[in-house]
Amino acid sequence: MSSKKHHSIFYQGSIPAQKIADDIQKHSTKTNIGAHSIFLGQVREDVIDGEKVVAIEYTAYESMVEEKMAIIREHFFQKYALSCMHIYHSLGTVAVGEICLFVFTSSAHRRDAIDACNEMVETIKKELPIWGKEICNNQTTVWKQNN
Amino acid sequence: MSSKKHHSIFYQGSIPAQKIADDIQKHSTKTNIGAHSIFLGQVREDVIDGEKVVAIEYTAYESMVEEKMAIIREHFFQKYALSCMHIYHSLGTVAVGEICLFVFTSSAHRRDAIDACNEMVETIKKELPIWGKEICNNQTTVWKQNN
Amino acid sequence: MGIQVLFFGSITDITLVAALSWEYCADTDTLMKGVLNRFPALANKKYFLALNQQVIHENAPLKQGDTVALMPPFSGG
Amino acid sequence: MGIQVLFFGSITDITLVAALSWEYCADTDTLMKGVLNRFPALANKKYFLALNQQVIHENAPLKQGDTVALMPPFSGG
Repeated sequence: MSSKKHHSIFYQGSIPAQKIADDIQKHSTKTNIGAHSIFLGQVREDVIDGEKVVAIEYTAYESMVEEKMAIIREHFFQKYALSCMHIYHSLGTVAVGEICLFVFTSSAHRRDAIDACNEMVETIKKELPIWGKEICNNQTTVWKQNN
Repeated sequence: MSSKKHHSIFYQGSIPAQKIADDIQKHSTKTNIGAHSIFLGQVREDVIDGEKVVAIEYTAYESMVEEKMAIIREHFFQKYALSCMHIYHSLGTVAVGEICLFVFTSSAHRRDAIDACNEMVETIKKELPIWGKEICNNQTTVWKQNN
Repeated sequence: MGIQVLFFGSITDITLVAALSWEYCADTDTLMKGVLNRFPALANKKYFLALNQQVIHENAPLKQGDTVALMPPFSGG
Repeated sequence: MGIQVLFFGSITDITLVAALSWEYCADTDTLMKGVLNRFPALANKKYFLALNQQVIHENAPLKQGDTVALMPPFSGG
Protein backbone atom coordinates (compact mmCIF):
# COMPACT_ATOMS: atom_id res chain seq x y z
CA MET A 1 0.00 0.00 0.00
CA SER A 2 3.03 2.28 0.00
CA SER A 3 2.71 5.41 -2.07
CA LYS A 4 6.43 6.02 -1.78
CA LYS A 5 7.61 3.65 -4.50
CA HIS A 6 7.43 5.79 -7.59
CA HIS A 7 9.55 6.61 -10.60
CA SER A 8 9.39 8.82 -13.66
CA ILE A 9 6.06 8.80 -15.47
CA PHE A 10 7.76 9.56 -18.78
CA TYR A 11 8.02 7.07 -21.58
CA GLN A 12 10.07 7.89 -24.67
CA GLY A 13 7.78 7.69 -27.71
CA SER A 14 4.50 5.76 -27.85
CA ILE A 15 3.46 3.28 -25.17
CA PRO A 16 3.28 -0.24 -26.68
CA ALA A 17 0.19 -2.42 -26.09
CA GLN A 18 2.62 -5.11 -24.99
CA LYS A 19 3.77 -2.97 -22.05
CA ILE A 20 0.13 -2.65 -20.96
CA ALA A 21 -0.29 -6.44 -21.12
CA ASP A 22 2.93 -7.01 -19.18
CA ASP A 23 1.85 -4.55 -16.48
CA ILE A 24 -1.55 -6.22 -16.14
CA GLN A 25 0.09 -9.66 -15.96
CA LYS A 26 2.41 -8.52 -13.15
CA HIS A 27 -0.63 -7.87 -10.94
CA SER A 28 -1.83 -11.48 -10.96
CA THR A 29 0.32 -12.15 -7.90
CA LYS A 30 -1.38 -9.33 -5.96
CA THR A 31 -4.28 -11.43 -4.77
CA ASN A 32 -5.91 -8.65 -2.74
CA ILE A 33 -6.83 -6.90 -6.02
CA GLY A 34 -10.36 -7.29 -7.35
CA ALA A 35 -10.55 -4.46 -9.87
CA HIS A 36 -8.31 -2.67 -12.35
CA SER A 37 -9.24 0.55 -14.11
CA ILE A 38 -7.23 1.66 -17.13
CA PHE A 39 -7.34 4.81 -19.20
CA LEU A 40 -5.45 5.08 -22.47
CA GLY A 41 -5.00 8.25 -24.49
CA GLN A 42 -4.60 7.58 -28.21
CA VAL A 43 -3.41 10.22 -30.69
CA ARG A 44 -6.42 11.13 -32.82
CA GLU A 45 -6.30 12.09 -36.48
CA ASP A 46 -7.78 15.54 -36.05
CA VAL A 47 -8.09 17.84 -39.05
CA ILE A 48 -6.72 21.38 -38.59
CA ASP A 49 -7.40 23.89 -41.37
CA GLY A 50 -7.91 21.02 -43.78
CA GLU A 51 -4.66 19.29 -42.81
CA LYS A 52 -4.61 15.92 -41.07
CA VAL A 53 -2.69 15.52 -37.84
CA VAL A 54 -0.07 12.78 -38.24
CA ALA A 55 1.57 12.90 -34.80
CA ILE A 56 1.85 14.77 -31.52
CA GLU A 57 5.20 15.80 -30.13
CA TYR A 58 5.23 15.99 -26.33
CA THR A 59 7.58 18.07 -24.20
CA ALA A 60 7.46 18.65 -20.44
CA TYR A 61 9.00 20.48 -17.55
CA GLU A 62 10.18 17.09 -16.38
CA SER A 63 11.58 17.86 -12.95
CA MET A 64 8.45 19.84 -12.03
CA VAL A 65 6.23 16.97 -13.23
CA GLU A 66 8.13 14.55 -11.00
CA GLU A 67 7.78 16.83 -8.01
CA LYS A 68 4.07 17.40 -8.59
CA MET A 69 3.39 13.72 -9.23
CA ALA A 70 4.96 12.73 -5.91
CA ILE A 71 2.51 15.03 -4.12
CA ILE A 72 -0.43 13.92 -6.28
CA ARG A 73 0.36 10.23 -5.65
CA GLU A 74 0.46 10.84 -1.91
CA HIS A 75 -2.93 12.55 -2.08
CA PHE A 76 -4.48 9.77 -4.16
CA PHE A 77 -3.27 7.01 -1.85
CA GLN A 78 -4.79 8.91 1.07
CA LYS A 79 -8.08 9.54 -0.71
CA TYR A 80 -8.59 6.10 -2.32
CA ALA A 81 -7.99 2.55 -1.06
CA LEU A 82 -5.61 1.68 -3.88
CA SER A 83 -3.41 -1.40 -4.13
CA CYS A 84 -1.34 0.27 -6.85
CA MET A 85 -1.31 3.11 -9.32
CA HIS A 86 0.90 3.31 -12.41
CA ILE A 87 1.07 6.28 -14.76
CA TYR A 88 2.96 6.68 -18.02
CA HIS A 89 2.99 9.68 -20.33
CA SER A 90 4.87 9.81 -23.62
CA LEU A 91 7.61 12.29 -24.38
CA GLY A 92 8.71 12.97 -27.96
CA THR A 93 6.77 11.97 -31.05
CA VAL A 94 3.68 9.75 -30.93
CA ALA A 95 2.00 8.94 -34.26
CA VAL A 96 -1.75 8.89 -34.90
CA GLY A 97 -3.29 5.66 -33.54
CA GLU A 98 -0.55 5.18 -30.95
CA ILE A 99 -0.92 5.39 -27.15
CA CYS A 100 0.45 8.50 -25.39
CA LEU A 101 -1.07 8.12 -21.89
CA PHE A 102 -1.55 5.04 -19.70
CA VAL A 103 -3.21 5.36 -16.29
CA PHE A 104 -3.60 2.10 -14.37
CA THR A 105 -5.21 1.87 -10.91
CA SER A 106 -6.00 -1.25 -8.88
CA SER A 107 -8.02 -1.86 -5.72
CA ALA A 108 -9.89 -4.54 -3.79
CA HIS A 109 -13.30 -3.13 -4.75
CA ARG A 110 -14.10 -1.42 -8.02
CA ARG A 111 -15.11 2.08 -6.90
CA ASP A 112 -11.64 3.05 -5.65
CA ALA A 113 -9.86 1.97 -8.85
CA ILE A 114 -12.48 3.55 -11.11
CA ASP A 115 -12.79 6.86 -9.26
CA ALA A 116 -9.02 7.23 -8.83
CA CYS A 117 -8.40 6.51 -12.52
CA ASN A 118 -10.98 9.08 -13.63
CA GLU A 119 -9.68 11.75 -11.28
CA MET A 120 -6.07 11.04 -12.27
CA VAL A 121 -6.79 11.58 -15.97
CA GLU A 122 -8.30 14.99 -15.19
CA THR A 123 -5.41 15.81 -12.85
CA ILE A 124 -2.77 14.95 -15.46
CA LYS A 125 -4.42 17.17 -18.06
CA LYS A 126 -4.95 20.06 -15.67
CA GLU A 127 -1.99 20.00 -13.29
CA LEU A 128 1.07 18.62 -15.07
CA PRO A 129 3.37 20.91 -17.08
CA ILE A 130 3.28 18.89 -20.30
CA TRP A 131 2.69 20.27 -23.77
CA GLY A 132 1.61 18.60 -26.98
CA LYS A 133 2.32 19.96 -30.44
CA GLU A 134 0.21 18.53 -33.24
CA ILE A 135 2.18 17.88 -36.40
CA CYS A 136 0.16 18.02 -39.61
CA ASN A 137 0.57 16.21 -42.87
CA ASN A 138 2.02 19.33 -44.56
CA GLN A 139 4.57 19.78 -41.74
CA THR A 140 2.73 22.69 -40.13
CA THR A 141 2.43 22.44 -36.35
CA VAL A 142 -0.25 23.54 -33.91
CA TRP A 143 0.14 23.62 -30.14
CA LYS A 144 -2.55 21.48 -28.57
CA GLN A 145 -5.09 22.96 -26.21
CA ASN A 146 -6.77 20.92 -23.52
CA ASN A 147 -10.47 21.54 -23.01
CA MET B 1 -20.36 3.36 -35.31
CA SER B 2 -22.63 0.35 -35.81
CA SER B 3 -23.91 -1.22 -32.65
CA LYS B 4 -25.10 -4.24 -34.64
CA LYS B 5 -21.79 -6.07 -34.87
CA HIS B 6 -21.70 -8.10 -31.71
CA HIS B 7 -20.97 -11.61 -30.64
CA SER B 8 -21.00 -13.67 -27.46
CA ILE B 9 -19.46 -11.95 -24.43
CA PHE B 10 -18.44 -15.28 -22.94
CA TYR B 11 -14.87 -16.42 -22.69
CA GLN B 12 -14.05 -19.93 -21.52
CA GLY B 13 -11.83 -19.66 -18.43
CA SER B 14 -9.73 -16.63 -17.52
CA ILE B 15 -9.10 -13.74 -19.92
CA PRO B 16 -5.36 -13.58 -20.78
CA ALA B 17 -3.50 -10.25 -20.54
CA GLN B 18 -2.30 -10.99 -24.08
CA LYS B 19 -5.87 -10.85 -25.39
CA ILE B 20 -6.22 -7.40 -23.83
CA ALA B 21 -3.00 -6.23 -25.52
CA ASP B 22 -4.13 -7.65 -28.86
CA ASP B 23 -7.50 -5.92 -28.59
CA ILE B 24 -5.85 -2.58 -27.76
CA GLN B 25 -3.42 -3.00 -30.67
CA LYS B 26 -6.28 -3.62 -33.12
CA HIS B 27 -7.62 -0.14 -32.40
CA SER B 28 -4.52 1.68 -33.64
CA THR B 29 -6.04 1.75 -37.13
CA LYS B 30 -9.17 3.50 -35.84
CA THR B 31 -7.75 6.99 -36.06
CA ASN B 32 -10.93 8.73 -34.88
CA ILE B 33 -10.34 7.30 -31.39
CA GLY B 34 -8.75 9.52 -28.76
CA ALA B 35 -9.57 7.65 -25.56
CA HIS B 36 -9.94 4.08 -24.33
CA SER B 37 -11.40 3.11 -20.99
CA ILE B 38 -10.86 -0.40 -19.67
CA PHE B 39 -12.20 -2.17 -16.62
CA LEU B 40 -10.82 -5.53 -15.52
CA GLY B 41 -12.29 -7.73 -12.84
CA GLN B 42 -9.69 -9.90 -11.11
CA VAL B 43 -10.57 -12.82 -8.84
CA ARG B 44 -9.67 -11.76 -5.32
CA GLU B 45 -8.36 -14.04 -2.59
CA ASP B 46 -11.19 -13.44 -0.15
CA VAL B 47 -11.28 -15.35 3.11
CA ILE B 48 -14.60 -17.06 3.95
CA ASP B 49 -14.94 -18.59 7.42
CA GLY B 50 -11.18 -18.80 7.66
CA GLU B 51 -10.80 -20.50 4.27
CA LYS B 52 -9.08 -18.80 1.35
CA VAL B 53 -10.88 -18.52 -1.96
CA VAL B 54 -8.80 -20.19 -4.69
CA ALA B 55 -11.10 -19.70 -7.68
CA ILE B 56 -14.53 -18.61 -8.86
CA GLU B 57 -16.64 -20.80 -11.09
CA TYR B 58 -18.96 -18.84 -13.36
CA THR B 59 -22.20 -20.06 -14.90
CA ALA B 60 -24.79 -18.10 -16.85
CA TYR B 61 -28.14 -18.23 -18.55
CA GLU B 62 -26.23 -17.75 -21.78
CA SER B 63 -29.02 -17.20 -24.28
CA MET B 64 -30.71 -14.67 -22.00
CA VAL B 65 -27.39 -12.83 -21.53
CA GLU B 66 -26.97 -12.59 -25.31
CA GLU B 67 -30.48 -11.23 -25.73
CA LYS B 68 -30.08 -8.68 -22.94
CA MET B 69 -26.64 -7.61 -24.12
CA ALA B 70 -27.95 -6.85 -27.61
CA ILE B 71 -30.48 -4.45 -26.09
CA ILE B 72 -27.94 -2.97 -23.67
CA ARG B 73 -25.43 -2.40 -26.50
CA GLU B 74 -28.07 -0.61 -28.56
CA HIS B 75 -28.87 1.61 -25.59
CA PHE B 76 -25.20 2.43 -24.89
CA PHE B 77 -24.48 3.36 -28.51
CA GLN B 78 -27.47 5.70 -28.43
CA LYS B 79 -26.48 7.24 -25.11
CA TYR B 80 -22.72 7.62 -25.67
CA ALA B 81 -20.66 8.67 -28.70
CA LEU B 82 -18.67 5.43 -28.80
CA SER B 83 -16.35 4.25 -31.54
CA CYS B 84 -16.44 0.72 -30.15
CA MET B 85 -17.34 -1.33 -27.12
CA HIS B 86 -16.05 -4.82 -26.35
CA ILE B 87 -17.12 -6.93 -23.39
CA TYR B 88 -15.86 -10.31 -22.23
CA HIS B 89 -16.97 -12.30 -19.19
CA SER B 90 -15.47 -15.61 -18.16
CA LEU B 91 -17.42 -18.83 -17.92
CA GLY B 92 -16.10 -21.80 -15.97
CA THR B 93 -13.24 -21.66 -13.49
CA VAL B 94 -11.06 -18.57 -12.99
CA ALA B 95 -8.26 -18.81 -10.41
CA VAL B 96 -7.32 -16.12 -7.90
CA GLY B 97 -5.27 -13.39 -9.61
CA GLU B 98 -6.76 -14.08 -13.03
CA ILE B 99 -9.04 -11.78 -15.05
CA CYS B 100 -12.76 -12.67 -15.25
CA LEU B 101 -14.24 -9.48 -16.75
CA PHE B 102 -12.93 -7.18 -19.50
CA VAL B 103 -14.90 -4.08 -20.48
CA PHE B 104 -13.32 -1.95 -23.21
CA THR B 105 -14.86 1.27 -24.56
CA SER B 106 -13.39 3.74 -27.05
CA SER B 107 -14.42 7.22 -28.16
CA ALA B 108 -13.09 10.41 -29.74
CA HIS B 109 -13.20 12.31 -26.44
CA ARG B 110 -12.59 10.80 -23.04
CA ARG B 111 -15.93 11.38 -21.28
CA ASP B 112 -17.91 9.02 -23.50
CA ALA B 113 -15.46 6.11 -23.13
CA ILE B 114 -15.07 6.63 -19.37
CA ASP B 115 -18.76 7.09 -18.57
CA ALA B 116 -19.84 4.18 -20.78
CA CYS B 117 -17.23 1.87 -19.24
CA ASN B 118 -18.31 2.74 -15.70
CA GLU B 119 -22.01 2.32 -16.45
CA MET B 120 -21.38 -0.95 -18.29
CA VAL B 121 -19.60 -2.50 -15.29
CA GLU B 122 -22.59 -1.67 -13.08
CA THR B 123 -25.01 -2.94 -15.73
CA ILE B 124 -23.18 -6.26 -16.09
CA LYS B 125 -23.26 -6.86 -12.34
CA LYS B 126 -26.88 -5.85 -11.96
CA GLU B 127 -28.62 -6.93 -15.15
CA LEU B 128 -26.94 -10.02 -16.55
CA PRO B 129 -27.96 -13.51 -15.38
CA ILE B 130 -24.49 -14.70 -14.44
CA TRP B 131 -23.53 -16.43 -11.20
CA GLY B 132 -20.19 -16.88 -9.49
CA LYS B 133 -19.40 -19.64 -7.02
CA GLU B 134 -16.36 -19.09 -4.85
CA ILE B 135 -14.30 -22.23 -4.38
CA CYS B 136 -12.29 -22.36 -1.16
CA ASN B 137 -9.02 -24.02 -0.34
CA ASN B 138 -10.79 -26.83 1.56
CA GLN B 139 -13.12 -27.48 -1.42
CA THR B 140 -16.15 -25.82 0.22
CA THR B 141 -18.06 -23.50 -2.08
CA VAL B 142 -19.96 -20.27 -1.47
CA TRP B 143 -22.25 -18.59 -3.98
CA LYS B 144 -21.02 -15.06 -4.57
CA GLN B 145 -23.19 -12.09 -3.78
CA ASN B 146 -22.84 -8.77 -5.58
CA ASN B 147 -23.10 -5.67 -3.47
CA MET C 1 -43.93 -30.27 -25.37
CA GLY C 2 -44.92 -29.00 -21.96
CA ILE C 3 -42.83 -26.39 -20.15
CA GLN C 4 -39.06 -26.29 -19.94
CA VAL C 5 -37.93 -25.30 -16.41
CA LEU C 6 -34.36 -24.04 -15.91
CA PHE C 7 -32.45 -23.69 -12.63
CA PHE C 8 -29.43 -21.47 -12.05
CA GLY C 9 -26.83 -20.60 -9.44
CA SER C 10 -27.59 -21.61 -5.87
CA ILE C 11 -31.00 -22.93 -6.94
CA THR C 12 -29.22 -25.93 -8.45
CA ASP C 13 -27.86 -26.83 -5.00
CA ILE C 14 -31.46 -27.76 -4.21
CA THR C 15 -32.72 -29.13 -7.54
CA LEU C 16 -29.43 -30.91 -8.38
CA VAL C 17 -30.40 -30.60 -12.04
CA ALA C 18 -30.09 -27.61 -14.37
CA ALA C 19 -33.29 -28.28 -16.34
CA LEU C 20 -36.52 -30.26 -16.16
CA SER C 21 -39.33 -30.90 -18.65
CA TRP C 22 -42.54 -30.10 -16.85
CA GLU C 23 -46.04 -31.04 -17.88
CA TYR C 24 -47.99 -28.16 -19.33
CA CYS C 25 -49.83 -25.91 -16.90
CA ALA C 26 -51.87 -22.77 -17.46
CA ASP C 27 -49.72 -20.13 -15.77
CA THR C 28 -46.52 -19.53 -13.82
CA ASP C 29 -48.28 -19.54 -10.42
CA THR C 30 -49.57 -23.04 -11.09
CA LEU C 31 -46.17 -24.12 -12.37
CA MET C 32 -44.35 -22.76 -9.32
CA LYS C 33 -46.81 -24.47 -6.98
CA GLY C 34 -45.80 -27.78 -8.57
CA VAL C 35 -42.09 -26.94 -8.56
CA LEU C 36 -42.18 -25.92 -4.87
CA ASN C 37 -44.06 -29.11 -4.10
CA ARG C 38 -41.27 -31.11 -5.67
CA PHE C 39 -38.45 -29.00 -4.14
CA PRO C 40 -39.80 -27.68 -0.80
CA ALA C 41 -36.39 -26.17 0.12
CA LEU C 42 -36.93 -23.55 -2.62
CA ALA C 43 -39.46 -21.86 -0.32
CA ASN C 44 -36.55 -20.42 1.67
CA LYS C 45 -34.66 -19.20 -1.40
CA LYS C 46 -34.68 -15.79 -2.97
CA TYR C 47 -35.09 -15.97 -6.75
CA PHE C 48 -37.00 -14.44 -9.60
CA LEU C 49 -38.55 -15.86 -12.71
CA ALA C 50 -37.88 -15.35 -16.38
CA LEU C 51 -40.44 -16.44 -18.94
CA ASN C 52 -38.80 -16.98 -22.32
CA GLN C 53 -35.82 -14.89 -21.15
CA GLN C 54 -37.93 -11.97 -19.93
CA VAL C 55 -38.05 -11.33 -16.20
CA ILE C 56 -41.63 -11.43 -14.88
CA HIS C 57 -42.90 -10.09 -11.56
CA GLU C 58 -46.50 -11.33 -11.68
CA ASN C 59 -48.40 -14.43 -12.65
CA ALA C 60 -48.16 -14.97 -16.42
CA PRO C 61 -50.08 -17.35 -18.73
CA LEU C 62 -48.04 -20.17 -20.25
CA LYS C 63 -48.23 -21.84 -23.65
CA GLN C 64 -46.81 -25.15 -24.82
CA GLY C 65 -43.03 -24.97 -25.29
CA ASP C 66 -42.45 -21.98 -23.00
CA THR C 67 -39.29 -21.78 -20.92
CA VAL C 68 -39.38 -20.67 -17.29
CA ALA C 69 -36.11 -19.99 -15.45
CA LEU C 70 -35.58 -19.71 -11.68
CA MET C 71 -32.77 -17.21 -11.14
CA PRO C 72 -31.23 -16.26 -7.79
CA PRO C 73 -29.73 -12.74 -7.52
CA PHE C 74 -27.03 -12.21 -10.16
CA SER C 75 -23.39 -12.27 -9.16
CA GLY C 76 -21.40 -11.83 -12.36
CA GLY C 77 -18.42 -9.57 -12.80
CA MET D 1 24.89 32.45 -10.83
CA GLY D 2 22.03 34.79 -11.68
CA ILE D 3 18.60 33.46 -12.59
CA GLN D 4 17.86 30.48 -14.83
CA VAL D 5 14.88 31.24 -17.12
CA LEU D 6 13.08 28.31 -18.79
CA PHE D 7 10.64 28.46 -21.71
CA PHE D 8 8.11 25.79 -22.60
CA GLY D 9 5.54 24.89 -25.23
CA SER D 10 4.41 27.65 -27.56
CA ILE D 11 6.57 30.16 -25.66
CA THR D 12 9.62 28.62 -27.36
CA ASP D 13 8.16 29.58 -30.75
CA ILE D 14 8.98 33.15 -29.69
CA THR D 15 12.17 32.71 -27.66
CA LEU D 16 13.62 30.02 -29.97
CA VAL D 17 15.61 28.76 -26.98
CA ALA D 18 14.49 26.53 -24.10
CA ALA D 19 16.60 28.24 -21.41
CA LEU D 20 18.56 31.42 -20.74
CA SER D 21 20.89 32.49 -17.95
CA TRP D 22 19.67 35.88 -16.81
CA GLU D 23 21.52 38.39 -14.69
CA TYR D 24 20.32 38.50 -11.12
CA CYS D 25 17.37 40.75 -10.36
CA ALA D 26 15.43 41.33 -7.17
CA ASP D 27 12.03 39.88 -8.00
CA THR D 28 9.97 38.20 -10.72
CA ASP D 29 8.28 41.45 -11.82
CA THR D 30 11.70 42.97 -12.57
CA LEU D 31 12.82 39.78 -14.28
CA MET D 32 9.71 39.63 -16.48
CA LYS D 33 10.08 43.29 -17.47
CA GLY D 34 13.52 42.40 -18.83
CA VAL D 35 12.32 39.20 -20.50
CA LEU D 36 9.41 41.03 -22.19
CA ASN D 37 11.80 43.74 -23.31
CA ARG D 38 13.90 41.09 -25.01
CA PHE D 39 10.94 39.14 -26.42
CA PRO D 40 8.16 41.71 -27.03
CA ALA D 41 5.91 39.09 -28.71
CA LEU D 42 5.46 37.44 -25.30
CA ALA D 43 3.14 40.31 -24.37
CA ASN D 44 0.41 38.66 -26.47
CA LYS D 45 0.90 35.19 -25.00
CA LYS D 46 -0.96 33.55 -22.18
CA TYR D 47 1.42 31.91 -19.71
CA PHE D 48 2.10 31.55 -16.03
CA LEU D 49 5.24 31.48 -13.98
CA ALA D 50 6.82 28.82 -11.81
CA LEU D 51 9.53 29.80 -9.35
CA ASN D 52 11.66 26.79 -8.48
CA GLN D 53 8.89 24.51 -9.79
CA GLN D 54 6.11 26.17 -7.76
CA VAL D 55 3.48 28.12 -9.66
CA ILE D 56 3.32 31.75 -8.48
CA HIS D 57 0.53 34.23 -9.09
CA GLU D 58 2.12 37.37 -7.64
CA ASN D 59 5.45 39.11 -7.63
CA ALA D 60 8.01 37.05 -5.70
CA PRO D 61 11.52 37.89 -4.47
CA LEU D 62 14.39 36.12 -6.21
CA LYS D 63 17.70 34.86 -4.90
CA GLN D 64 20.83 33.86 -6.78
CA GLY D 65 20.40 30.51 -8.54
CA ASP D 66 16.62 30.57 -8.66
CA THR D 67 14.81 29.07 -11.66
CA VAL D 68 11.84 30.81 -13.25
CA ALA D 69 9.79 29.01 -15.89
CA LEU D 70 7.34 30.54 -18.38
CA MET D 71 4.63 27.97 -18.97
CA PRO D 72 1.71 28.29 -21.41
CA PRO D 73 -1.50 26.40 -20.52
CA PHE D 74 -0.80 22.68 -20.15
CA SER D 75 -1.86 20.28 -22.88
CA GLY D 76 -0.66 16.85 -21.80
CA GLY D 77 -2.67 13.66 -22.00
